[in-house]
Amino acid sequence: MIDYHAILPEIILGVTVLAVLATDLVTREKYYGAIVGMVGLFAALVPIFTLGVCDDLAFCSGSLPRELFGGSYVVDQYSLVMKGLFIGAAFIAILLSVAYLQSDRFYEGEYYFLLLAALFGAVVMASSRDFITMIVGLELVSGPGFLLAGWRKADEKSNEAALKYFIIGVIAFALLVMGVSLLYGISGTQLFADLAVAPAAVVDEPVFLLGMLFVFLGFTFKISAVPFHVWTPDVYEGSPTPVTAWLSVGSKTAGFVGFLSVAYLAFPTHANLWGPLLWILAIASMTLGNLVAVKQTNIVRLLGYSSIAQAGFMLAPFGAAAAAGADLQQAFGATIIYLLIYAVMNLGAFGVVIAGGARVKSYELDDWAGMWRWAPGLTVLLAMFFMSLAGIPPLAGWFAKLAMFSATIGVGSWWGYSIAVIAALNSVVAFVYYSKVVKSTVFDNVPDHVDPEALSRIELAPTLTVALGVTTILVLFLGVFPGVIGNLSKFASEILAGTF
Amino acid sequence: MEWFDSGWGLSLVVFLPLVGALVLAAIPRANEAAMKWVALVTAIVTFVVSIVLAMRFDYGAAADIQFGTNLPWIDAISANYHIGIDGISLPLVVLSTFITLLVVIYSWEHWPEPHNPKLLLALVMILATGMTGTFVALDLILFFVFFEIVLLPMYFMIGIWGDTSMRVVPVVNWEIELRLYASIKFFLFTLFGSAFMLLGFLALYFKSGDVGPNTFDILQLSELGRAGVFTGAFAFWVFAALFLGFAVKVPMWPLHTWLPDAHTAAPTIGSVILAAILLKLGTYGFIRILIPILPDEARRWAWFIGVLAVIGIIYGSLACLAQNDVKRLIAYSSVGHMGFVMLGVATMTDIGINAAIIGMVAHGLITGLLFFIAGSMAHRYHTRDMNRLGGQMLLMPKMGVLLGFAAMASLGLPSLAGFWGEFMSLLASFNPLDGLSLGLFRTLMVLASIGTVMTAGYMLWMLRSVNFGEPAAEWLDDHNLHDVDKFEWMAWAPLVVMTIAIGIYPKIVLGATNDAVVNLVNKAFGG
Amino acid sequence: MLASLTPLVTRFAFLSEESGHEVHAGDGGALAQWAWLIVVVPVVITFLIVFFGKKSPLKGWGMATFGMAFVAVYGAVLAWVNLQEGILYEGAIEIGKIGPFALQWGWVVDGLSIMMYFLVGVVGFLVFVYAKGYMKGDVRYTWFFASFSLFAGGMLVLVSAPNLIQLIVGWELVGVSSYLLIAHYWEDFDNVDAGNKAFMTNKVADVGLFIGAIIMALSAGSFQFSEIFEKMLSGQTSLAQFGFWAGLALFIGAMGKSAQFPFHVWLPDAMAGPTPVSALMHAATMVTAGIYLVARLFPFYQLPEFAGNVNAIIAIIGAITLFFMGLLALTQDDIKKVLAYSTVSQLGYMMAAMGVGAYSAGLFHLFTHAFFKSLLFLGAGSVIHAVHSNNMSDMGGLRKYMPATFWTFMIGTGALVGLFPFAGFWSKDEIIASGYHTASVDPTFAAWFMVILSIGGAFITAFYMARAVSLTFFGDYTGHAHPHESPKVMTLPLMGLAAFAAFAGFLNVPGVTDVFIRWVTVRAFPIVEHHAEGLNWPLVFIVTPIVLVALTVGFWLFRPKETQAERDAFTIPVLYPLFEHKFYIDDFYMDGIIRPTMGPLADGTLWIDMNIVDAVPNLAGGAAKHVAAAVNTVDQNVVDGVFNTASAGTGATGGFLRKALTGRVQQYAAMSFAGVVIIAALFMIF
Amino acid sequence: MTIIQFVLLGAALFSIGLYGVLTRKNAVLVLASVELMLAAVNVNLVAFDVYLGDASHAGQIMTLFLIALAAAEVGIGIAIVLLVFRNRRSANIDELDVMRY
Amino acid sequence: MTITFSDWITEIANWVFLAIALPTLGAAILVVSAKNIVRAVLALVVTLAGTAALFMMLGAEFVGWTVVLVYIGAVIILFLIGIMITRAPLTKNADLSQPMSMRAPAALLSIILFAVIGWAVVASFGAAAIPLPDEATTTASIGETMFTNWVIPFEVMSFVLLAALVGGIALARQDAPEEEEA
Repeated sequence: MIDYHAILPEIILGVTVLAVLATDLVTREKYYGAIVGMVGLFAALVPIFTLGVCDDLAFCSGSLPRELFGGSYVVDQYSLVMKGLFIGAAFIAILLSVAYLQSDRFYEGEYYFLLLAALFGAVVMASSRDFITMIVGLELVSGPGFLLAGWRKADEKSNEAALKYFIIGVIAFALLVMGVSLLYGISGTQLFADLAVAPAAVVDEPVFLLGMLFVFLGFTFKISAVPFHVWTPDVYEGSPTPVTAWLSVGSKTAGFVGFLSVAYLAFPTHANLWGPLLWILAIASMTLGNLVAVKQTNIVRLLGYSSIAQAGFMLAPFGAAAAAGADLQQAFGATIIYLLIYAVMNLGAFGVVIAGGARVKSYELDDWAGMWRWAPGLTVLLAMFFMSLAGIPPLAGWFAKLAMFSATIGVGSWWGYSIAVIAALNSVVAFVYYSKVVKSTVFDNVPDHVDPEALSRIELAPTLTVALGVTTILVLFLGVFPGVIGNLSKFASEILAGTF
Repeated sequence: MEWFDSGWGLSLVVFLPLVGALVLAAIPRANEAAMKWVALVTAIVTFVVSIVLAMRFDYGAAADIQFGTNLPWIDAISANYHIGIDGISLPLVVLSTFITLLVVIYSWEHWPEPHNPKLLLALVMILATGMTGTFVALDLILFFVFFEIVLLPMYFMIGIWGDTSMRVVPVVNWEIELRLYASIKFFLFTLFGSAFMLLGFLALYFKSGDVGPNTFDILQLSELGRAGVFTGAFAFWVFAALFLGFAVKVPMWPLHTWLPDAHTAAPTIGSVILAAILLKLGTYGFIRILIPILPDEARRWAWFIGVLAVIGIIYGSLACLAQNDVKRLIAYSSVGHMGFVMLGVATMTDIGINAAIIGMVAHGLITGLLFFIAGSMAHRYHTRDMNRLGGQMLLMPKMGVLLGFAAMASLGLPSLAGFWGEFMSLLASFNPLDGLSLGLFRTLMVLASIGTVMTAGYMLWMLRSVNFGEPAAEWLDDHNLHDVDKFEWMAWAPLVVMTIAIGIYPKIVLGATNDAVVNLVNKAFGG
Repeated sequence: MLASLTPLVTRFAFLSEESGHEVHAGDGGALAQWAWLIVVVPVVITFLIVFFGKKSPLKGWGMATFGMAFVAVYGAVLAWVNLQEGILYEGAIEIGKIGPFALQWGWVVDGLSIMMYFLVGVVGFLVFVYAKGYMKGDVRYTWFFASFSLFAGGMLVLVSAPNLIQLIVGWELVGVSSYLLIAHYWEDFDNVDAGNKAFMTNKVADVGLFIGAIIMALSAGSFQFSEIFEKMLSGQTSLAQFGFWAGLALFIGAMGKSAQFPFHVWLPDAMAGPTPVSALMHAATMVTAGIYLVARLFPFYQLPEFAGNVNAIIAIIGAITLFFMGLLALTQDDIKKVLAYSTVSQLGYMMAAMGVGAYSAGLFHLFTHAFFKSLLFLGAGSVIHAVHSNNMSDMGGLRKYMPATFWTFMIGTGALVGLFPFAGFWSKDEIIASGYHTASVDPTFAAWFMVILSIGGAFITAFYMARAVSLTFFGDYTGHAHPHESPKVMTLPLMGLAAFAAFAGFLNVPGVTDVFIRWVTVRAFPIVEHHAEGLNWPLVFIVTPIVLVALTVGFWLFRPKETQAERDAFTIPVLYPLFEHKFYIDDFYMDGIIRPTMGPLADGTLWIDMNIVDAVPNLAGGAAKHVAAAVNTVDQNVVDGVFNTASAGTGATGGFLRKALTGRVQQYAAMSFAGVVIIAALFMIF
Repeated sequence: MTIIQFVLLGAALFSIGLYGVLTRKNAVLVLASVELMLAAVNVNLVAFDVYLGDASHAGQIMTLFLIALAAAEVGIGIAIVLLVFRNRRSANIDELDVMRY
Repeated sequence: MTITFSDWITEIANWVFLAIALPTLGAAILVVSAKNIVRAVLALVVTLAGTAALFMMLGAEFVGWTVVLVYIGAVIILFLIGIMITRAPLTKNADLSQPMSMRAPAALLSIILFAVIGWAVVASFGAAAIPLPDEATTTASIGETMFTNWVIPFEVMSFVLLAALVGGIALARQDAPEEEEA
């Protein structure tokens, strides 16, 4: 008997995805798809919630974790939190998309369909506990991503972005499955739970190490970390901006879900092997992302490099804790905290960028100069989100940084201290380019070719307003009361409680 | 008043300005009068509440934490909303609310360009929250958050309303608007320091787990520090990290270079707040966090702090002597004055730390006044170049007298507030904490005393160039040059009065601080 | 907080048997308890003048003068009571605690302070009265009296100080008000510079005062003089260890205020201020603060086991000052500068007296000097008022025009040069006699040096005064204004001071009256001083003829001649240029210390700050930009770069290859896989 | 038969595929090369499945999924190539350099 | 269980293996190096057919046939359509590859990658023998495990295909001229 309660969110989402497609077929008002989609997202949140608090509910029975299909699909605290995050991110992404899609000739119904399909894939990833499910889920996240990146069909940049994204994506995917095949060959299993208890004789084999290496490196594509980060700026710049928002949050988080699941559920006992790898990748990503971002003049590209750097920050606790052989639960929790907060602030940042871009029709910082004059409210939000990304209290980002530092320092060895110091220096560098945006929009004068009068009359689309409102409130609220996030991450990391 | 004493009173002082900022944000752009009134009322109420705190404060138990509360805040890392004040923080809290009030009064009719009272006042209010919050926080994470909250408003203040003249950055030869250079420099320096500070905090947190539950609580960590939990290489590195964080903020030589630029570029009220309060966050950190938590390490580093402090004194004074820019001169003078404060801290004695606190308060009042005046002068003359000024006593006699007063106070004239901190620092460095090098500290004492001479030198030099002589022809028919106006009087007179009052009756500050400091030093260094 | 304002009143019954004088002292009763009014009244009046002076009928003069009159009367009453029964009283209020130290404001009522109250009050009152006439029509009339009142207040804070802190406060208040008064005519930068010079010189010396006070306070555990002495005498202090340094440092402070060599440079320049200022501050009160300090600490200085050889240093410095600075008066044309150097010289006498342990002699000279020197200054002021010039070359023959001024000036001159029976005779003679006494009892170099230079100093004093009087009052008038006698408001104070100058000496005629000695030795601590029991007749017969000879020579050399040029022609080849350049000391300070500090040193520091200290962050910023650019290039173009380099190496044209090599996606992919391979290889190897 | 002969064949195919991805100009051929890489993985998986005697046939099942995924990818890839071609009249990926900094 | 070289060389299956593997490899090389685009695609067919043959040899008949059906039946057609539509030059010496300066390092990279994987594989598995299956894997057994353990990916797979289909069409389709916009 299948535990239908456990997979109810997936069922609802699957139905929603199809419903959106169907809606597109029967209506002419294309944004109906968005409405149907959002309703479906809300509906999917309900079982996620009831699953989380099932024991406290009268009509509900069964406790987490709920294992399905021979342990290949598990609904536990961690997966619920991540699913909630995905759904929230998709929700905001849809809100960001509506006005954008209507501003030009886009295929709208298919757009929402693909976005929700990608979300579906991400949600499946969150629960997958074997490589087959994980890979299929991953592909459902990636495939629509490739397509959506090219959604500005007439725009060469968008075409190019789609092709670049696709090619890098598939070779990373090939590497990943190569790794999976090697792991399978040496251990004989696809299940994370079985891999976690693989005997030492297996673990010591070079093939095992190589397979693990390939799997991790394959995932770096999705999270845009070194070495598969190269696509990020071009794709961010070329894609339709709401898609970029989704890629930078939903898709990236899906990558991290893969990372987290593989690292902590499949290879927790081999942390000494993958720890140093991620330690190196973290440092390389944050340093490279931050340094290159300093030179960027396009705000979306800048966010692309910022995304690389942030991936480095998120990997830091992984690497440090694992390399040092410390308690992994805290690093796990820290990454979840970072992911949740990053999602909120990055979506907010993209919201502002979309709203601004809708007015100036450009993402070049020079054109955004003096935005303060023609859109003061938006500029305040922009400053807020970028400063949050930079980790300045009392905006939510500080807690993410704190959690990251805390997890690295808490490791208590040179693996942790050194990466914490490097991360600290990096966060200073990061401020340089985040503040560059603020400086340009707030301190600089409006360039001659921009007409502030005209721009100030353009209204903000209501959907954008809602998206910005939600993210703004969250960024402020979570900045002041980060305990909420802390508790969520604690809830999520309960699955590791007895592991070590 | 039970509710008042159990945390609410203090929370009011901290968060009322934030409420004010929110209200300000809701006021339509056109309604400037409402903005001013909201800001003024908020500032007054906050000040009054802080005065009520000061009046209800039990001076007999100044060493104890009062008006405090300890509520859970972030469970995940056991960071709490733990606030409270003792005799050390009380004067600084009152100073913050006081300066904020004066700044609001001053702004009433002195708006820097671009004209945007709403944002400016809101930023002032946010600053107020950050400043008072830092002084009341007893949890490292809370402290960190408040410590950082002040960065953004100040960054915007400098960046938006700052000096737009071009500055050629030496060495790398960039030409950049001063406000842009100064704002980012200010931020990066502080961020650089505070990033390491945060690492230090976290290290303490995890180390505290060795002997009990992990904690960020400053008081508990102080207990642990006294018990010798933090030692060896660990203590060394943590100290280094925290030192960096606080020293940048103070600022100590050679981390001070952001200060002249920030002060010069900032609008008047920004300079005032920066000088009067923000610099104190660093020294307060030394006293509240570094010394109690890492006493042995503090003792080990004392000579280093002392040497840097005295270098700061001499160096700041010499730099002042070469200045032609009034605001830069005052800014460099801050480096010197904070050097005295740090010299007091470096002695690690009750006298030295008392001296540091009264020095902080005095510097807040006096340098605040100086920056007010310098700002008003720059506003009238449209230049800060001392070579072009002169004869102010003829052009604006009252302004001249006030400038003279402030300069005298700044050079540490006895009977004015500035004297106590300077003199007591010197006093303390003759007999520093047991175990510190007497020879070194006595040498430092002599060098620092020479610093007082140079302080007098540049202050008199400034008075000579600005106040005295015959005014240059360009000013004679300048109708901008009206003397001190109503709002300036209202903002400055309290500073003058307090400078004299503390000078004559230092118990206003020492009455609160002494017991607390003696207790602190006794606990940290075992009597 | 307010509760702690209740006064902490302490009485001292501590009196030593060793004291050279039997001291019978009471506590002065209410009179002493309310003596704080002496200090507070002028300070409060300062503020009243600042705020209401301009609106008051007498424009502040009335209030200021009232204050001085109050001080004078109160001082006189105290002096009278002190003379009758002795007063020893110390009151204080606590103003804070700092660690173990209590900070207090207080007031000491004992012989020494009473003498100063009286002196400040009387001289101050007379000078204030005089100033009403002298300052008439001044642009900053009210401001002047505010500053003046502040000065008097500061001086009284100083002399009433029961502890080192209050002493420092008064000390600096005096300094700052003198700055204000010297630079009174600040439209002219010369005057401002004079004020700055005074302030800065004092500030330099204050380093000594600060350090001395710190050492003393920390060694003894208190700022209170009484406690310091008590602990010193009962041996419970580590002061012995640092005593010499404390004493020396404090003496350096005293040197600054009392214009001792080499800190004398400010005083002559300070003549830039209005003449009443010179009369009150640079003759009677402020400059005596250093003497007062040494006198106040006399119980300390007199004990070699604590103070070591500081006494000898004091004596030598005093002697150098009294002789060599007197020489400088010889070449001055400015009458006030003549008097200024004369003051420096006389202060040298007082300091030298203190050095040889002549406590009451030194103070006595301080007392008499206050009267006759302020008389001389006011007389000079009267002259200046008449001829609108400070220079004696613009004067001459004023005897006829200004009889009152002339005769009072002559009394002052008599007192200054030490002619019997004017006040100076008694006081100066006693200093020389005390020095001789010391030298004969304990023949040290310092004592003999002091005695010999003192006698030489007497000659010089007489010589330059003869010159000044001759040039000013005799011969023909050479100025351009129309000289006239000054108004009553100015001449009456002159006469009052002349009376004191003439008769004050009788307060202490050795062997006959010992009023003054009884007066100033009413101290809570034993004063073991060296002083002659009777008039030292041999010395009198040496000194007085010397003075008379000097006067005669002086008058003869500078007798009225045909032309001014002839009059000025008298020079001594080597010495005169030396004197005119003030021994090059000022030049040395200016070119050797101040200019290098403000010039190369300060500029250099600023340069270092901007180009070296700040270079680190700036370069870091610049480097970050370049590194960012470099990484950017590598990140985006690494394959291009590699192949361009390779193609350059193989001689292929870069442009062609570049065009052919823009397969960006594949470069990306290649980079990524290169990373994979490198990492994989690394992990396989390790 | 040994297992390594299959896995080495897989590795060779994978490397050859990679070479193709990195060097082919025509986008369709790049796709073809990607197919080689995926085929290599399939060889591995099936060989391992048999080698392990996996009762659940996870290797074969994953191969099936990969085949489907590869098909989907090719579909997506061809769509993107067509899109690019429509705008640029070329399917050569080495000409993609609009976004160069 | 390991086998020696002599065992290996005498086992007939290995000769079959070589007979399949070598052409497969050769075809693969042709895919990445052929100068004629159609030839390259047809080489891909050969390669894939080779893998399918290996699968059958290993008893994975279902998988083998799936490869044949899906790849050779469908995917290759897609490729060919792609080639046709993009009007790739069908001539022999078309400029299909990057120049040598790109190919050389790419080849190096590929060889190193092969070396790394190969080394690891050899080090781990040595000469472990693959037990020839007694009977082919039945479709039924595959179906059974798939639908007990991997229902979710199976369902998700359908979404992947659907998304590729819908998205691919939307993306590749020639946009209607302006009037469609109402």
